[in-house]
Amino acid sequence: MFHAVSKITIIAERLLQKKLIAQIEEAGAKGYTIVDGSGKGEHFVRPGDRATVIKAFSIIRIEAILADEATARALAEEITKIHFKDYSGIVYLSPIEVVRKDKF
Amino acid sequence: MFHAVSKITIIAERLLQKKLIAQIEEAGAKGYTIVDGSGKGEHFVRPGDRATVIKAFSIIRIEAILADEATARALAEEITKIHFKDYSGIVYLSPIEVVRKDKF
Amino acid sequence: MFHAVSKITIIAERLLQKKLIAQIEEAGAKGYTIVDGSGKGEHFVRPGDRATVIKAFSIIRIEAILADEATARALAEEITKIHFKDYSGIVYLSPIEVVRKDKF
Amino acid sequence: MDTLLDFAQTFAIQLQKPTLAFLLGGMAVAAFGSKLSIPDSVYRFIVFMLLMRIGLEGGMEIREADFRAILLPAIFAVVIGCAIVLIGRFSLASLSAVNKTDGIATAGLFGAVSASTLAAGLVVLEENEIFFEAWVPALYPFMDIPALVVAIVLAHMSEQKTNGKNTERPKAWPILVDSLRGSALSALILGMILGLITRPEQVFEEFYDPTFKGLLSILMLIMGIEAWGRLSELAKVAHWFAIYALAAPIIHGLLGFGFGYLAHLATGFSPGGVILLAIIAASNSDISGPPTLRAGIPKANPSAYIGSSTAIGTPVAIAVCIPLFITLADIIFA
Amino acid sequence: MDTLLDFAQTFAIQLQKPTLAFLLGGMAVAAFGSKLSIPDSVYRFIVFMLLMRIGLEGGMEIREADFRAILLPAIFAVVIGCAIVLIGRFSLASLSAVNKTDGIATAGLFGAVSASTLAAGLVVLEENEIFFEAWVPALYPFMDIPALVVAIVLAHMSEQKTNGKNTERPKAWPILVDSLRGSALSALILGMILGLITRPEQVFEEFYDPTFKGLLSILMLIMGIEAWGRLSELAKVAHWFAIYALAAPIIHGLLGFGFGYLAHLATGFSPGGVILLAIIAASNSDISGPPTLRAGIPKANPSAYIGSSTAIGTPVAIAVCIPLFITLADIIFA
Amino acid sequence: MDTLLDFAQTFAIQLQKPTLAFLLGGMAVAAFGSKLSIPDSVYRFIVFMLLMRIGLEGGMEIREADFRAILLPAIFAVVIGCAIVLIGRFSLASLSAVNKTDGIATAGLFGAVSASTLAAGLVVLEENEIFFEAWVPALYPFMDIPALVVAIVLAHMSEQKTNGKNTERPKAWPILVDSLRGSALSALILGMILGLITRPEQVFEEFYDPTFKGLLSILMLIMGIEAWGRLSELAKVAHWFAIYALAAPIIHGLLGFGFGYLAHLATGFSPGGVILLAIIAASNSDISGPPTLRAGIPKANPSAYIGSSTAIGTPVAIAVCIPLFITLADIIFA
Ligand SMILES: Nc1ncnc2c1ncn2[C@@H]1O[C@H](COP(=O)(O)O)[C@@H](O)[C@H]1O
Ligand SMILES: Nc1ncnc2c1ncn2[C@@H]1O[C@H](COP(=O)(O)O)[C@@H](O)[C@H]1O
Ligand SMILES: Nc1ncnc2c1ncn2[C@@H]1O[C@H](COP(=O)(O)O)[C@@H](O)[C@H]1O
Ligand code: NA
Ligand code: NA
Ligand code: NA
Repeated sequence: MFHAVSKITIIAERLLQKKLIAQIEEAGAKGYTIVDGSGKGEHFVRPGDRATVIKAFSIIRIEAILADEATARALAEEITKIHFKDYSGIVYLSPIEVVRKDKF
Repeated sequence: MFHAVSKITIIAERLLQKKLIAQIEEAGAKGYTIVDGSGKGEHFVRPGDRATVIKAFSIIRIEAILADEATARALAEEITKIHFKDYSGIVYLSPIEVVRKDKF
Repeated sequence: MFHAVSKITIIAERLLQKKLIAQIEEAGAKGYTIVDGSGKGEHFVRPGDRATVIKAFSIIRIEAILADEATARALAEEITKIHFKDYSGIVYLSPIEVVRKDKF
Repeated sequence: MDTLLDFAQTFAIQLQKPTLAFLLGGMAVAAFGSKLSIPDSVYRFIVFMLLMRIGLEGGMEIREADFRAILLPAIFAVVIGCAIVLIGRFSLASLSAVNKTDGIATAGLFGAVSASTLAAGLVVLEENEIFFEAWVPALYPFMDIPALVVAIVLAHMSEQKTNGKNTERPKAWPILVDSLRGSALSALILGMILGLITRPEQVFEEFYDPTFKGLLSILMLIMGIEAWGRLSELAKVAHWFAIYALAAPIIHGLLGFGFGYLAHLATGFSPGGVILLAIIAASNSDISGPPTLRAGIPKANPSAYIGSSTAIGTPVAIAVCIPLFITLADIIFA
Repeated sequence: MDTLLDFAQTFAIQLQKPTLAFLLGGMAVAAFGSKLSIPDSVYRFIVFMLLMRIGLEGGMEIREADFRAILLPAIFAVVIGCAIVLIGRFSLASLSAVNKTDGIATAGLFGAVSASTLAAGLVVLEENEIFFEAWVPALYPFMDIPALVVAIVLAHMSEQKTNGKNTERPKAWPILVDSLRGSALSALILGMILGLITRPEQVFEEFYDPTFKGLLSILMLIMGIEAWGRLSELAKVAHWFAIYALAAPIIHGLLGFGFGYLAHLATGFSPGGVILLAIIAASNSDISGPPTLRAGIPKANPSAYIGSSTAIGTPVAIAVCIPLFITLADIIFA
Repeated sequence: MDTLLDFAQTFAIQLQKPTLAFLLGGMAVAAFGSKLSIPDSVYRFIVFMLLMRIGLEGGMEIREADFRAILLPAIFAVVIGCAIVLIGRFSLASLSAVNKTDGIATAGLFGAVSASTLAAGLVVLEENEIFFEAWVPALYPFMDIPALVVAIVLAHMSEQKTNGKNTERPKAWPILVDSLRGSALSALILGMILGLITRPEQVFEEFYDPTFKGLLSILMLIMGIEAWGRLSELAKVAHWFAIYALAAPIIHGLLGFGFGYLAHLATGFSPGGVILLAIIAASNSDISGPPTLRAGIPKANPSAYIGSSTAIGTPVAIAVCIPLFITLADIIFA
């Protein structure tokens, strides 16, 4: 049996990691996964594994699965509003299916 | 021409990597991609790039594209049943589209 | 308010990074995110963090969000045609939703 | 009284030595909330360098060793490893407030051996110019592997009893092979073999040996940072784990000291060897043990055993046990 | 005229020294489009090693230091840090072509201190056998933190004025704590404390000291590669940033030299100390400053301040200022 | 017969030396299924350190070199590089069981040069106190780049013929630039330039030189682990690749030895130089060659050429060829 749930993905500066995680947990997510990355957007190019001199500017990609779609949407809007005027970053939602709905 | 196929994503302890890959290949996937990560779930926080002392506990994120949706669903259920009672981990399916269906 | 947009994900040899990014930017994407990975496909196994001796062969995973679905489809087909006959790699499209459409 | 003074003095001197100072420095830095961290790849490389160095030296000196002299301490190491797990099984793991499986896994980790504690012990002995047989570090696997095997078997038996189901019993052989394949033991044993059958003297003296203390100081810093970071983990499980983690290294170390003393009487095992055996017994595995236990006892909560070991067990083994056993040897072998 | 010749000669000699040569080599290699790069984890480890080494030495020698002698230079360091930011605020940041917030952030970075420039300065002084008080590197935080605090407060005030809105004023204390928690200052201060209260002499002499110059040469290579890579970044912002980045290190360095000279007259601060204070003043933060500014002045464009500092400021501080102030000291203290 | 005995003896001695011992140790460890691994960033840093060290020394000694003496060996290096690829084209690549493109790419890799084999050769020569001109390592690019260029051009010509289509012919210049931009050649050449025009003597003697052998021992371990890991890759392609990989290093090395001997007769090229030229010829590229070939001959299967080179070619070059050519030189120059 599969259940349709929402996945929120946040790509942002490492600097914001603590705050983003706090927001994700507050919204009720039971977990999250982070991978390191590099990238380019409006702001500036972020080198990857090369010695970066300024690590805090590198990009992280956080994904969190939320059982409730409305919560996910509210979280995405909140994060956009609070952080992404000043800091680099994007948020998006993906529809996914999971086996154990109660896990999320 | 695009074809709708299924992507299965597994987030689990590195410890399970070998077994998970064997299952993925047995299910008929022609490939998979792994990225390293860190995260938090029910069990415990897994630090990322910081010296972790216990590397085997860190998180990997495996994704595999399967041409056949039913196979993907069966694989997701099997992996959940076999591993995720005892070990940390989650599985989810995403709908995606690919160009070359015969490649998957 | 959420907007449905397209996400293109490319998994390919690091060797192709420069060319792929140029194509993505030319197609009009305003950004992209890269993470390092390892994997297996038709060609050969690519070790991850272990000393690989041949780094250029390792896998990268590029994702780029495009506001316009048709552009994303065209880009996916172009990349497949140009690169993935000779080089390793796959492309897929995912449907996602974003908050700020004008950002992409 | 004098003993206590002696210990206080030895302890004060050790505090000034880089080994302990960097360990405490790491804890302080983490407690202050500092972002200071050593990259994971550097950490793994340092562990390799230390174990290769210990292995090479052991291998080179083992060439002239009298194998009969090794036999008794090796048997004792096996006995100590098993005994520690059994003690844990019938103390910590039998408390009603403690999940039995978690308790057994923790006992397994405390029976197993820590490469970093061993390295720290070697440096402190050298600094104090205490002689020991160069093959003593080779006792590591003799205590480490049996402890892990016993813990996994005991955990399985206890689960059998609870569930009533009759699942396949874990076999010792695959656990042993898995342990030997771990990066820590592999490096140590490869070093020993290379030291034994090749002539690495020059590269040892020019590269592996001179960097030993420096790299150890960084490892101690990492262990300190990690210890502090894991304290919060430990807070999530029963207090008994913390109490066990405080007492166990000292008790296990005394057990090791006792057996070492027997070997001293029987075959002239050196006082330095006795201290080192006690340190090995006091230590708890931080690198290779956890993944083996995770695979072998999947139902055990890693927060319990890793928290106990990394946050408390290892700091106690390094900071308390090393000076303690040196003082003890001073008194007994005086 | 003679002075110019002197400088040209000192500069030519420095060019031949590894410090400068590796910096320029890194720039050349990057300009050629080479894929040569040093892994990020190695870079972070090297920075740790250098700062730990500087801290340990400072700590060990501070034991015998006369604390009254430190007081005046420390106060001067604070004054210089604040003054540099104010100068930037009323020069660069008040130009109409320059975004005021970007200008203030850049001034903050140039008021702050660079660990790599400091390390390079120490090695060059040593190579030239110029004596300096071992506690001079400890002036680092005294200049670094005030500069960052002042920049963040000024940026906030300027935004207040523009927006009319009355948002909460940034407090100095959290910025200070955040700075001290950064990996660079943490390593330096931990090193100093360990050097002061423990006995790390042996590990210092066997490990941290002998690798210092070699690791610095690699750091210089990295800084060179990075400088070239960031030039394109700088091209995206107003030319004034490039001009500021060229001139500021020299002007700030002279300011530092002036205050150092006052301390020399007042309390006998050594000529080497004066040079080092000038180098610290000339330097601009490359490791800890940027994240603090990013958090404190989010509206400022990192391309502006990181480009200015990494692509031009640091190469000028190392390649021009270090030989310049040595020549100047030669003349003044002759 | 005597020769064989000689070789057996040299080989036995080399086996005891860390270079070979760590290589075989790495293979053994991997064969045992051990999880021991050296982090990728450490590996890349070690390669940088070795090539920088080789480059610096070459550069420093080249200052006094007689450029006419270099000319002939350099020309010979170019000739050998091209000849090896042509030999491969008309042997391996013309077998019907072998995909022609894969065969040409493999020949290209065997014509190109391995930094690790070169470093191993240097250490073994030093250990045996065999003199060689310090500029010999500088022959590396002279053999490496032509081999890659010829392979890419030949592969293109062969594909042209098969497809009938007339696509653009690859140009030598971009391949050359791309090769020089690779991290290995960049480090070597940067080192040579720094050695030639600056004064890195101190940092060389205190840092780059003393760590050389130790870092090489770790690199050998990595190459051994990697060799074993790639064997399975090789099993997927025609057996001929394995046979070629076994024989080619020896044949190419003898070719190199022959040309070196000519240079010895013509311009007094030293016996050590002859051995080193033979080792360079015997070596097959493991770092910079593969990506260049991957980009230049995309239709070739990397499993074929990387498998051949890493799994068999490099171990044979290091373990068999180095002692073989030393023995040969002993006999010929006796
Ligand atoms: N269109 C996009 N597709 C994928 N990732 C993006 C996109 N735009 C921005 N990003 C990521 O988000 C980070 C910050 O973006 P920005 O705020 O635009 O500078 C970039 O470094 C990228 O990693
Ligand atoms: N809701 C979630 N969203 C994203 N990742 C999750 C979530 N829950 C768990 N994970 C990931 O799966 C790993 C194991 O989870 P767990 O089994 O809950 O400990 C965690 O470390 C996370 O990386
Ligand atoms: N079915 C698949 N699912 C996920 N990733 C794949 C799949 N097939 C290939 N890949 C990734 O794409 C890379 C190149 O694939 P290939 O071109 O098939 O060798 C592999 O190394 C994998 O990382
Ligand atoms: Na133990
Ligand atoms: Na400054
Ligand atoms: Na060759």
